[in-house]
Amino acid sequence: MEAKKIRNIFTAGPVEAAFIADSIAKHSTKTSIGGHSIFLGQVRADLMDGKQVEAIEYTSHVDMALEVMATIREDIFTRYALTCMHVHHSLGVVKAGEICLFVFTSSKHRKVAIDACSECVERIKAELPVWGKEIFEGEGYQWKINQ
Amino acid sequence: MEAKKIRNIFTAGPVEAAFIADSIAKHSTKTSIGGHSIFLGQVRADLMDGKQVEAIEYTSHVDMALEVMATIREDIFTRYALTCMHVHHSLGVVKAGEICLFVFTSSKHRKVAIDACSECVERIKAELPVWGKEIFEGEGYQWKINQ
Amino acid sequence: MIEVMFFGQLTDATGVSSVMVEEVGNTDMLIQMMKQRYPALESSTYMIAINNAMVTENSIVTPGSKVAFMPPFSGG
Amino acid sequence: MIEVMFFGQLTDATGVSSVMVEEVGNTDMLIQMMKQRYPALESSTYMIAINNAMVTENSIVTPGSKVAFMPPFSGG
Repeated sequence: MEAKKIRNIFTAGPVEAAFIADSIAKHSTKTSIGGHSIFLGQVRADLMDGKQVEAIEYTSHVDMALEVMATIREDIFTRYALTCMHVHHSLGVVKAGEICLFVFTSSKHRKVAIDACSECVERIKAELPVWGKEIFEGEGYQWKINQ
Repeated sequence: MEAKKIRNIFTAGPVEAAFIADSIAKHSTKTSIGGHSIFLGQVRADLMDGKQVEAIEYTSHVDMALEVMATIREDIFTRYALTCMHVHHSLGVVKAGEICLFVFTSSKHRKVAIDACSECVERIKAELPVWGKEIFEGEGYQWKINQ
Repeated sequence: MIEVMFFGQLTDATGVSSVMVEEVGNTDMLIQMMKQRYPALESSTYMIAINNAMVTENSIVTPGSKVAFMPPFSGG
Repeated sequence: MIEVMFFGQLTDATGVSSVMVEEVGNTDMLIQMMKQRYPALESSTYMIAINNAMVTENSIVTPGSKVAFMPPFSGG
Protein backbone atom coordinates (compact mmCIF):
# COMPACT_ATOMS: atom_id res chain seq x y z
CA MET A 1 0.00 0.00 0.00
CA GLU A 2 1.29 3.38 -0.99
CA ALA A 3 1.64 5.86 1.83
CA LYS A 4 -0.90 8.67 1.70
CA LYS A 5 0.61 11.96 0.71
CA ILE A 6 0.41 14.43 3.58
CA ARG A 7 -0.27 17.99 2.38
CA ASN A 8 -0.53 21.05 4.54
CA ILE A 9 -4.01 22.56 4.67
CA PHE A 10 -3.42 25.08 7.46
CA THR A 11 -2.84 28.77 7.00
CA ALA A 12 -2.10 31.33 9.74
CA GLY A 13 -5.02 33.74 10.07
CA PRO A 14 -7.78 34.30 7.51
CA VAL A 15 -7.89 33.02 3.94
CA GLU A 16 -7.60 36.14 1.78
CA ALA A 17 -9.79 36.81 -1.28
CA ALA A 18 -6.65 37.43 -3.34
CA PHE A 19 -5.43 33.93 -2.48
CA ILE A 20 -8.75 32.49 -3.63
CA ALA A 21 -8.53 34.45 -6.90
CA ASP A 22 -5.02 33.19 -7.46
CA SER A 23 -6.15 29.63 -6.84
CA ILE A 24 -9.01 30.02 -9.35
CA ALA A 25 -6.75 31.62 -11.98
CA LYS A 26 -4.26 28.74 -11.75
CA HIS A 27 -6.92 26.40 -13.12
CA SER A 28 -7.24 28.14 -16.47
CA THR A 29 -4.57 25.84 -17.91
CA LYS A 30 -6.59 22.75 -16.96
CA THR A 31 -8.94 22.81 -19.92
CA SER A 32 -10.64 19.50 -19.15
CA ILE A 33 -12.41 21.23 -16.23
CA GLY A 34 -16.02 22.22 -16.84
CA GLY A 35 -17.08 23.19 -13.33
CA HIS A 36 -15.59 24.40 -10.07
CA SER A 37 -17.38 24.28 -6.74
CA ILE A 38 -16.13 26.44 -3.90
CA PHE A 39 -17.21 26.59 -0.30
CA LEU A 40 -16.09 29.41 1.96
CA GLY A 41 -16.66 29.42 5.69
CA GLN A 42 -16.92 32.93 7.12
CA VAL A 43 -16.77 33.84 10.81
CA ARG A 44 -20.13 35.15 12.04
CA ALA A 45 -20.54 37.96 14.57
CA ASP A 46 -23.12 35.94 16.51
CA LEU A 47 -24.77 37.38 19.60
CA MET A 48 -24.81 35.11 22.68
CA ASP A 49 -26.47 36.45 25.81
CA GLY A 50 -25.79 39.99 24.68
CA LYS A 51 -22.15 39.34 23.84
CA GLN A 52 -20.98 39.55 20.27
CA VAL A 53 -18.44 37.22 18.69
CA GLU A 54 -15.52 39.34 17.50
CA ALA A 55 -13.27 36.53 16.24
CA ILE A 56 -12.67 32.81 16.37
CA GLU A 57 -9.30 31.43 17.39
CA TYR A 58 -8.65 28.07 15.77
CA THR A 59 -6.36 25.38 17.14
CA SER A 60 -5.78 21.86 15.89
CA HIS A 61 -4.11 18.56 16.59
CA VAL A 62 -2.19 19.37 13.42
CA ASP A 63 -0.36 16.09 12.68
CA MET A 64 -3.52 14.13 13.14
CA ALA A 65 -5.66 16.61 11.17
CA LEU A 66 -3.33 16.34 8.17
CA GLU A 67 -3.50 12.54 8.30
CA VAL A 68 -7.29 12.60 8.56
CA MET A 69 -7.46 15.08 5.67
CA ALA A 70 -5.25 12.83 3.53
CA THR A 71 -7.68 9.96 4.17
CA ILE A 72 -10.72 12.10 3.33
CA ARG A 73 -8.98 13.31 0.20
CA GLU A 74 -8.11 9.80 -0.94
CA ASP A 75 -11.63 8.61 -0.27
CA ILE A 76 -13.23 11.50 -2.19
CA PHE A 77 -10.90 11.00 -5.15
CA THR A 78 -11.85 7.31 -5.20
CA ARG A 79 -15.55 8.08 -5.37
CA TYR A 80 -15.70 11.27 -7.46
CA ALA A 81 -14.12 11.91 -10.87
CA LEU A 82 -12.35 15.08 -9.76
CA THR A 83 -9.62 16.89 -11.62
CA CYS A 84 -8.40 18.47 -8.40
CA MET A 85 -9.32 19.41 -4.85
CA HIS A 86 -7.81 22.07 -2.58
CA VAL A 87 -8.51 22.65 1.10
CA HIS A 88 -7.33 25.54 3.27
CA HIS A 89 -8.28 25.98 6.92
CA SER A 90 -7.23 28.82 9.18
CA LEU A 91 -5.33 28.46 12.43
CA GLY A 92 -5.10 31.29 14.95
CA VAL A 93 -7.36 34.32 15.04
CA VAL A 94 -9.90 34.97 12.27
CA LYS A 95 -12.11 38.04 12.75
CA ALA A 96 -15.84 38.16 12.08
CA GLY A 97 -16.39 38.64 8.35
CA GLU A 98 -13.15 36.91 7.43
CA ILE A 99 -12.81 33.54 5.68
CA CYS A 100 -11.69 30.56 7.80
CA LEU A 101 -12.29 27.66 5.38
CA PHE A 102 -11.78 27.36 1.63
CA VAL A 103 -12.72 24.12 -0.12
CA PHE A 104 -12.29 24.02 -3.90
CA THR A 105 -13.17 21.08 -6.16
CA SER A 106 -12.99 20.88 -9.95
CA SER A 107 -14.30 18.32 -12.39
CA LYS A 108 -15.29 17.82 -15.99
CA HIS A 109 -18.93 17.87 -14.88
CA ARG A 110 -20.58 20.29 -12.49
CA LYS A 111 -22.52 17.78 -10.40
CA VAL A 112 -19.37 15.84 -9.51
CA ALA A 113 -17.61 19.03 -8.40
CA ILE A 114 -20.61 20.23 -6.38
CA ASP A 115 -21.26 16.92 -4.63
CA ALA A 116 -17.59 16.34 -3.82
CA CYS A 117 -17.22 19.85 -2.41
CA SER A 118 -20.28 19.49 -0.23
CA GLU A 119 -19.15 16.10 1.11
CA CYS A 120 -15.66 17.40 1.77
CA VAL A 121 -17.02 20.32 3.83
CA GLU A 122 -19.22 18.00 5.91
CA ARG A 123 -16.33 15.64 6.57
CA ILE A 124 -13.97 18.47 7.52
CA LYS A 125 -16.50 19.69 10.08
CA ALA A 126 -17.12 16.20 11.46
CA GLU A 127 -13.73 14.53 11.30
CA LEU A 128 -10.91 17.07 11.51
CA PRO A 129 -9.49 17.63 15.00
CA VAL A 130 -9.86 21.40 14.92
CA TRP A 131 -11.39 23.60 17.60
CA GLY A 132 -12.79 27.11 17.48
CA LYS A 133 -12.73 29.46 20.45
CA GLU A 134 -15.31 32.21 19.99
CA ILE A 135 -13.86 35.38 21.41
CA PHE A 136 -16.35 38.00 22.55
CA GLU A 137 -16.03 41.71 22.08
CA GLY A 138 -14.75 43.23 25.32
CA GLU A 139 -13.90 40.06 27.20
CA GLY A 140 -14.78 36.42 27.57
CA TYR A 141 -15.04 33.53 25.16
CA GLN A 142 -16.87 30.29 24.58
CA TRP A 143 -15.95 27.15 22.69
CA LYS A 144 -17.66 26.78 19.34
CA ILE A 145 -20.05 23.87 18.85
CA ASN A 146 -20.57 22.50 15.34
CA GLN A 147 -24.13 21.79 14.27
CA MET B 1 -47.92 42.67 -6.66
CA GLU B 2 -44.57 44.37 -6.67
CA ALA B 3 -42.71 44.28 -9.97
CA LYS B 4 -39.68 42.02 -9.96
CA LYS B 5 -36.45 43.91 -9.98
CA ILE B 6 -34.55 43.29 -13.20
CA ARG B 7 -30.78 43.11 -12.65
CA ASN B 8 -28.15 42.65 -15.28
CA ILE B 9 -26.33 39.33 -15.07
CA PHE B 10 -24.43 39.51 -18.37
CA THR B 11 -20.83 40.42 -18.77
CA ALA B 12 -18.89 40.79 -22.03
CA GLY B 13 -16.28 38.03 -22.31
CA PRO B 14 -14.99 35.85 -19.46
CA VAL B 15 -15.57 36.38 -15.74
CA GLU B 16 -12.16 37.30 -14.35
CA ALA B 17 -10.72 35.81 -11.13
CA ALA B 18 -10.07 39.34 -9.83
CA PHE B 19 -13.77 40.14 -10.20
CA ILE B 20 -14.63 37.01 -8.19
CA ALA B 21 -12.14 38.00 -5.49
CA ASP B 22 -13.63 41.47 -5.32
CA SER B 23 -17.10 40.00 -5.01
CA ILE B 24 -15.98 37.74 -2.14
CA ALA B 25 -14.16 40.56 -0.34
CA LYS B 26 -17.27 42.77 -0.44
CA HIS B 27 -19.05 40.29 1.82
CA SER B 28 -16.70 40.76 4.77
CA THR B 29 -18.96 43.50 6.13
CA LYS B 30 -21.93 41.12 6.19
CA THR B 31 -21.09 39.42 9.46
CA SER B 32 -24.28 37.37 9.69
CA ILE B 33 -22.96 35.20 6.85
CA GLY B 34 -21.49 31.85 7.90
CA GLY B 35 -21.07 30.17 4.53
CA HIS B 36 -20.64 31.07 0.88
CA SER B 37 -21.17 28.65 -1.97
CA ILE B 38 -19.71 29.45 -5.37
CA PHE B 39 -20.11 27.68 -8.66
CA LEU B 40 -17.88 28.52 -11.61
CA GLY B 41 -18.48 27.21 -15.10
CA GLN B 42 -15.30 26.92 -17.13
CA VAL B 43 -15.09 26.39 -20.89
CA ARG B 44 -13.67 22.95 -21.72
CA ALA B 45 -11.34 22.23 -24.63
CA ASP B 46 -13.39 19.18 -25.62
CA LEU B 47 -12.37 17.04 -28.57
CA MET B 48 -15.15 16.21 -31.08
CA ASP B 49 -14.24 14.04 -34.06
CA GLY B 50 -10.66 15.19 -33.80
CA LYS B 51 -11.52 18.88 -33.53
CA GLN B 52 -10.78 20.76 -30.33
CA VAL B 53 -13.04 23.42 -28.83
CA GLU B 54 -11.07 26.65 -28.66
CA ALA B 55 -13.81 28.91 -27.29
CA ILE B 56 -17.54 29.21 -26.77
CA GLU B 57 -19.42 32.21 -28.10
CA TYR B 58 -22.49 32.94 -26.00
CA THR B 59 -25.59 34.72 -27.20
CA SER B 60 -28.87 35.30 -25.39
CA HIS B 61 -32.40 36.56 -25.69
CA VAL B 62 -31.24 39.14 -23.18
CA ASP B 63 -34.50 40.84 -22.14
CA MET B 64 -36.17 37.51 -21.59
CA ALA B 65 -33.16 36.00 -19.83
CA LEU B 66 -33.12 38.86 -17.31
CA GLU B 67 -36.83 38.42 -16.64
CA VAL B 68 -36.43 34.67 -16.20
CA MET B 69 -33.46 35.24 -13.89
CA ALA B 70 -35.50 37.68 -11.79
CA THR B 71 -38.16 34.99 -11.38
CA ILE B 72 -35.60 32.32 -10.46
CA ARG B 73 -34.03 34.72 -7.99
CA GLU B 74 -37.35 35.56 -6.36
CA ASP B 75 -38.26 31.90 -6.12
CA ILE B 76 -34.93 30.92 -4.57
CA PHE B 77 -35.11 33.75 -2.02
CA THR B 78 -38.60 32.59 -1.07
CA ARG B 79 -37.44 29.05 -0.40
CA TYR B 80 -33.94 29.54 1.01
CA ALA B 81 -32.83 31.81 3.86
CA LEU B 82 -30.14 33.53 1.82
CA THR B 83 -28.32 36.70 2.76
CA CYS B 84 -27.48 37.35 -0.87
CA MET B 85 -27.12 35.81 -4.31
CA HIS B 86 -25.10 37.00 -7.29
CA VAL B 87 -25.13 35.63 -10.82
CA HIS B 88 -22.83 36.55 -13.70
CA HIS B 89 -22.95 34.93 -17.13
CA SER B 90 -20.70 35.70 -20.06
CA LEU B 91 -21.83 36.88 -23.48
CA GLY B 92 -19.56 36.79 -26.49
CA VAL B 93 -16.38 34.78 -26.77
CA VAL B 94 -14.97 32.88 -23.78
CA LYS B 95 -11.83 30.84 -24.45
CA ALA B 96 -11.20 27.32 -23.15
CA GLY B 97 -9.98 27.56 -19.56
CA GLU B 98 -11.85 30.82 -18.91
CA ILE B 99 -14.86 31.26 -16.64
CA CYS B 100 -18.29 31.73 -18.27
CA LEU B 101 -20.61 31.43 -15.25
CA PHE B 102 -20.28 32.67 -11.67
CA VAL B 103 -23.03 31.87 -9.16
CA PHE B 104 -22.48 33.05 -5.59
CA THR B 105 -24.85 32.43 -2.67
CA SER B 106 -24.37 33.34 0.99
CA SER B 107 -26.28 32.38 4.10
CA LYS B 108 -26.00 32.09 7.84
CA HIS B 109 -25.79 28.32 7.43
CA ARG B 110 -23.69 26.39 4.94
CA LYS B 111 -26.31 23.91 3.80
CA VAL B 112 -28.70 26.66 2.73
CA ALA B 113 -25.98 28.40 0.71
CA ILE B 114 -24.85 25.14 -0.93
CA ASP B 115 -28.35 23.93 -1.83
CA ALA B 116 -29.46 27.32 -3.17
CA CYS B 117 -26.31 27.64 -5.30
CA SER B 118 -26.73 24.19 -6.75
CA GLU B 119 -30.41 24.80 -7.57
CA CYS B 120 -29.62 28.15 -9.11
CA VAL B 121 -27.01 26.62 -11.42
CA GLU B 122 -29.42 23.89 -12.56
CA ARG B 123 -32.15 26.43 -13.25
CA ILE B 124 -29.80 28.73 -15.17
CA LYS B 125 -28.80 25.83 -17.41
CA ALA B 126 -32.40 24.71 -17.91
CA GLU B 127 -34.35 27.96 -18.03
CA LEU B 128 -32.21 30.83 -19.28
CA PRO B 129 -32.45 31.57 -23.00
CA VAL B 130 -28.71 31.47 -23.63
CA TRP B 131 -26.87 29.58 -26.36
CA GLY B 132 -23.29 28.48 -26.68
CA LYS B 133 -21.55 28.10 -30.02
CA GLU B 134 -18.51 25.86 -29.65
CA ILE B 135 -15.82 27.21 -31.93
CA PHE B 136 -13.20 24.72 -33.08
CA GLU B 137 -9.53 25.38 -33.45
CA GLY B 138 -8.76 26.09 -37.07
CA GLU B 139 -12.29 26.33 -38.43
CA GLY B 140 -15.83 25.16 -37.88
CA TYR B 141 -18.19 25.18 -34.93
CA GLN B 142 -21.06 23.28 -33.40
CA TRP B 143 -23.87 24.34 -31.13
CA LYS B 144 -23.45 23.34 -27.51
CA ILE B 145 -25.94 20.87 -26.01
CA ASN B 146 -26.57 21.00 -22.27
CA GLN B 147 -26.70 17.68 -20.44
CA MET C 1 -45.89 44.82 -37.25
CA ILE C 2 -44.51 41.85 -35.38
CA GLU C 3 -40.82 41.28 -34.70
CA VAL C 4 -39.81 37.66 -35.14
CA MET C 5 -36.45 36.73 -33.59
CA PHE C 6 -34.31 33.64 -34.12
CA PHE C 7 -31.63 32.43 -31.73
CA GLY C 8 -28.79 29.94 -31.56
CA GLN C 9 -28.66 27.29 -34.27
CA LEU C 10 -31.94 28.60 -35.74
CA THR C 11 -29.96 31.49 -37.20
CA ASP C 12 -28.09 28.87 -39.24
CA ALA C 13 -31.47 27.74 -40.60
CA THR C 14 -32.81 31.24 -41.32
CA GLY C 15 -29.67 33.23 -42.01
CA VAL C 16 -31.20 36.15 -40.08
CA SER C 17 -31.55 36.95 -36.40
CA SER C 18 -34.76 38.93 -36.73
CA VAL C 19 -37.39 39.79 -39.28
CA MET C 20 -40.48 42.04 -39.26
CA VAL C 21 -43.77 40.58 -40.45
CA GLU C 22 -47.21 42.08 -41.01
CA GLU C 23 -50.08 41.04 -38.85
CA VAL C 24 -50.44 37.31 -38.23
CA GLY C 25 -53.28 35.72 -36.28
CA ASN C 26 -51.56 33.24 -34.05
CA THR C 27 -48.34 31.34 -33.46
CA ASP C 28 -49.37 28.34 -35.58
CA MET C 29 -49.91 30.66 -38.53
CA LEU C 30 -46.61 32.40 -37.86
CA ILE C 31 -44.76 29.08 -37.69
CA GLN C 32 -46.26 28.05 -41.05
CA MET C 33 -45.25 31.39 -42.54
CA MET C 34 -41.68 31.08 -41.25
CA LYS C 35 -41.33 27.49 -42.45
CA GLN C 36 -42.32 28.58 -45.94
CA ARG C 37 -39.82 31.38 -45.86
CA TYR C 38 -37.01 29.33 -44.23
CA PRO C 39 -37.52 25.66 -45.17
CA ALA C 40 -34.60 24.53 -42.97
CA LEU C 41 -36.79 25.39 -39.94
CA GLU C 42 -38.84 22.29 -40.77
CA SER C 43 -36.21 20.02 -39.27
CA SER C 44 -35.37 22.32 -36.33
CA THR C 45 -36.38 22.03 -32.68
CA TYR C 46 -37.57 25.23 -31.05
CA MET C 47 -39.75 26.80 -28.41
CA ILE C 48 -41.74 29.99 -28.83
CA ALA C 49 -41.91 33.01 -26.53
CA ILE C 50 -44.17 36.02 -27.01
CA ASN C 51 -42.95 39.18 -25.31
CA ASN C 52 -40.51 37.16 -23.16
CA ALA C 53 -43.12 34.64 -21.95
CA MET C 54 -42.93 31.04 -23.14
CA VAL C 55 -46.05 29.73 -24.89
CA THR C 56 -46.67 26.03 -25.25
CA GLU C 57 -49.90 26.06 -27.22
CA ASN C 58 -51.15 27.98 -30.22
CA SER C 59 -51.43 31.59 -29.04
CA ILE C 60 -52.77 34.85 -30.38
CA VAL C 61 -50.09 37.22 -31.64
CA THR C 62 -51.16 40.81 -31.16
CA PRO C 63 -49.67 43.59 -33.29
CA GLY C 64 -46.50 45.02 -31.79
CA SER C 65 -45.52 41.69 -30.21
CA LYS C 66 -42.03 40.26 -30.24
CA VAL C 67 -42.00 36.56 -30.99
CA ALA C 68 -38.86 34.54 -30.28
CA PHE C 69 -38.00 31.20 -31.90
CA MET C 70 -35.56 29.54 -29.52
CA PRO C 71 -33.68 26.22 -29.79
CA PRO C 72 -32.90 24.24 -26.59
CA PHE C 73 -30.94 26.41 -24.17
CA SER C 74 -27.24 25.77 -23.68
CA GLY C 75 -26.02 28.44 -21.30
CA GLY C 76 -23.53 27.98 -18.50
CA MET D 1 7.53 8.23 28.58
CA ILE D 2 4.14 9.02 27.12
CA GLU D 3 3.06 12.45 25.89
CA VAL D 4 -0.50 13.29 26.85
CA MET D 5 -2.05 16.20 24.93
CA PHE D 6 -5.20 18.20 25.64
CA PHE D 7 -7.11 20.23 23.07
CA GLY D 8 -9.89 22.82 22.88
CA GLN D 9 -11.99 23.29 26.00
CA LEU D 10 -10.09 20.48 27.75
CA THR D 11 -7.20 22.90 28.21
CA ASP D 12 -9.59 24.96 30.37
CA ALA D 13 -10.08 21.86 32.52
CA THR D 14 -6.41 20.93 32.75
CA GLY D 15 -4.64 24.27 32.46
CA VAL D 16 -2.00 22.61 30.28
CA SER D 17 -1.85 21.56 26.65
CA SER D 18 0.49 18.66 27.18
CA VAL D 19 2.08 16.65 29.96
CA MET D 20 4.61 13.78 30.06
CA VAL D 21 3.76 10.69 32.11
CA GLU D 22 5.69 7.54 33.00
CA GLU D 23 4.57 4.24 31.64
CA VAL D 24 0.84 3.50 31.84
CA GLY D 25 -0.74 0.21 30.80
CA ASN D 26 -3.77 1.29 28.82
CA THR D 27 -6.08 4.19 28.04
CA ASP D 28 -8.53 3.40 30.89
CA MET D 29 -5.65 3.62 33.37
CA LEU D 30 -4.43 6.83 31.74
CA ILE D 31 -7.90 8.39 31.90
CA GLN D 32 -8.11 7.54 35.62
CA MET D 33 -4.69 9.06 36.20
CA MET D 34 -5.61 12.26 34.36
CA LYS D 35 -8.94 12.60 36.19
CA GLN D 36 -7.13 12.40 39.49
CA ARG D 37 -4.65 15.02 38.39
CA TYR D 38 -7.28 17.29 36.73
CA PRO D 39 -10.63 16.73 38.47
CA ALA D 40 -12.45 19.07 36.03
CA LEU D 41 -11.94 16.38 33.35
CA GLU D 42 -14.59 14.34 35.17
CA SER D 43 -17.37 16.47 33.69
CA SER D 44 -15.77 16.83 30.24
CA THR D 45 -16.59 15.07 26.97
CA TYR D 46 -13.66 13.79 24.97
CA MET D 47 -12.36 11.24 22.51
CA ILE D 48 -8.95 9.60 22.64
CA ALA D 49 -6.40 9.18 19.86
CA ILE D 50 -3.13 7.28 20.14
CA ASN D 51 -0.50 8.36 17.62
CA ASN D 52 -3.13 10.17 15.51
CA ALA D 53 -5.52 7.19 15.35
CA MET D 54 -8.84 7.36 17.18
CA VAL D 55 -9.47 4.60 19.71
CA THR D 56 -12.96 3.81 20.91
CA GLU D 57 -12.22 1.02 23.40
CA ASN D 58 -9.67 0.54 26.14
CA SER D 59 -6.32 0.28 24.32
CA ILE D 60 -2.74 -0.54 25.22
CA VAL D 61 -0.48 2.49 25.47
CA THR D 62 3.07 1.60 24.47
CA PRO D 63 6.02 3.68 25.70
CA GLY D 64 6.79 6.59 23.37
CA SER D 65 3.14 6.97 22.34
CA LYS D 66 1.38 10.31 22.02
CA VAL D 67 -2.10 10.23 23.49
CA ALA D 68 -4.56 13.01 22.61
CA PHE D 69 -7.62 13.96 24.68
CA MET D 70 -9.95 15.74 22.27
CA PRO D 71 -13.34 17.40 22.84
CA PRO D 72 -15.92 17.40 20.00
CA PHE D 73 -14.46 18.98 16.87
CA SER D 74 -15.56 22.46 15.86
CA GLY D 75 -13.53 23.37 12.80
CA GLY D 76 -14.75 25.21 9.73
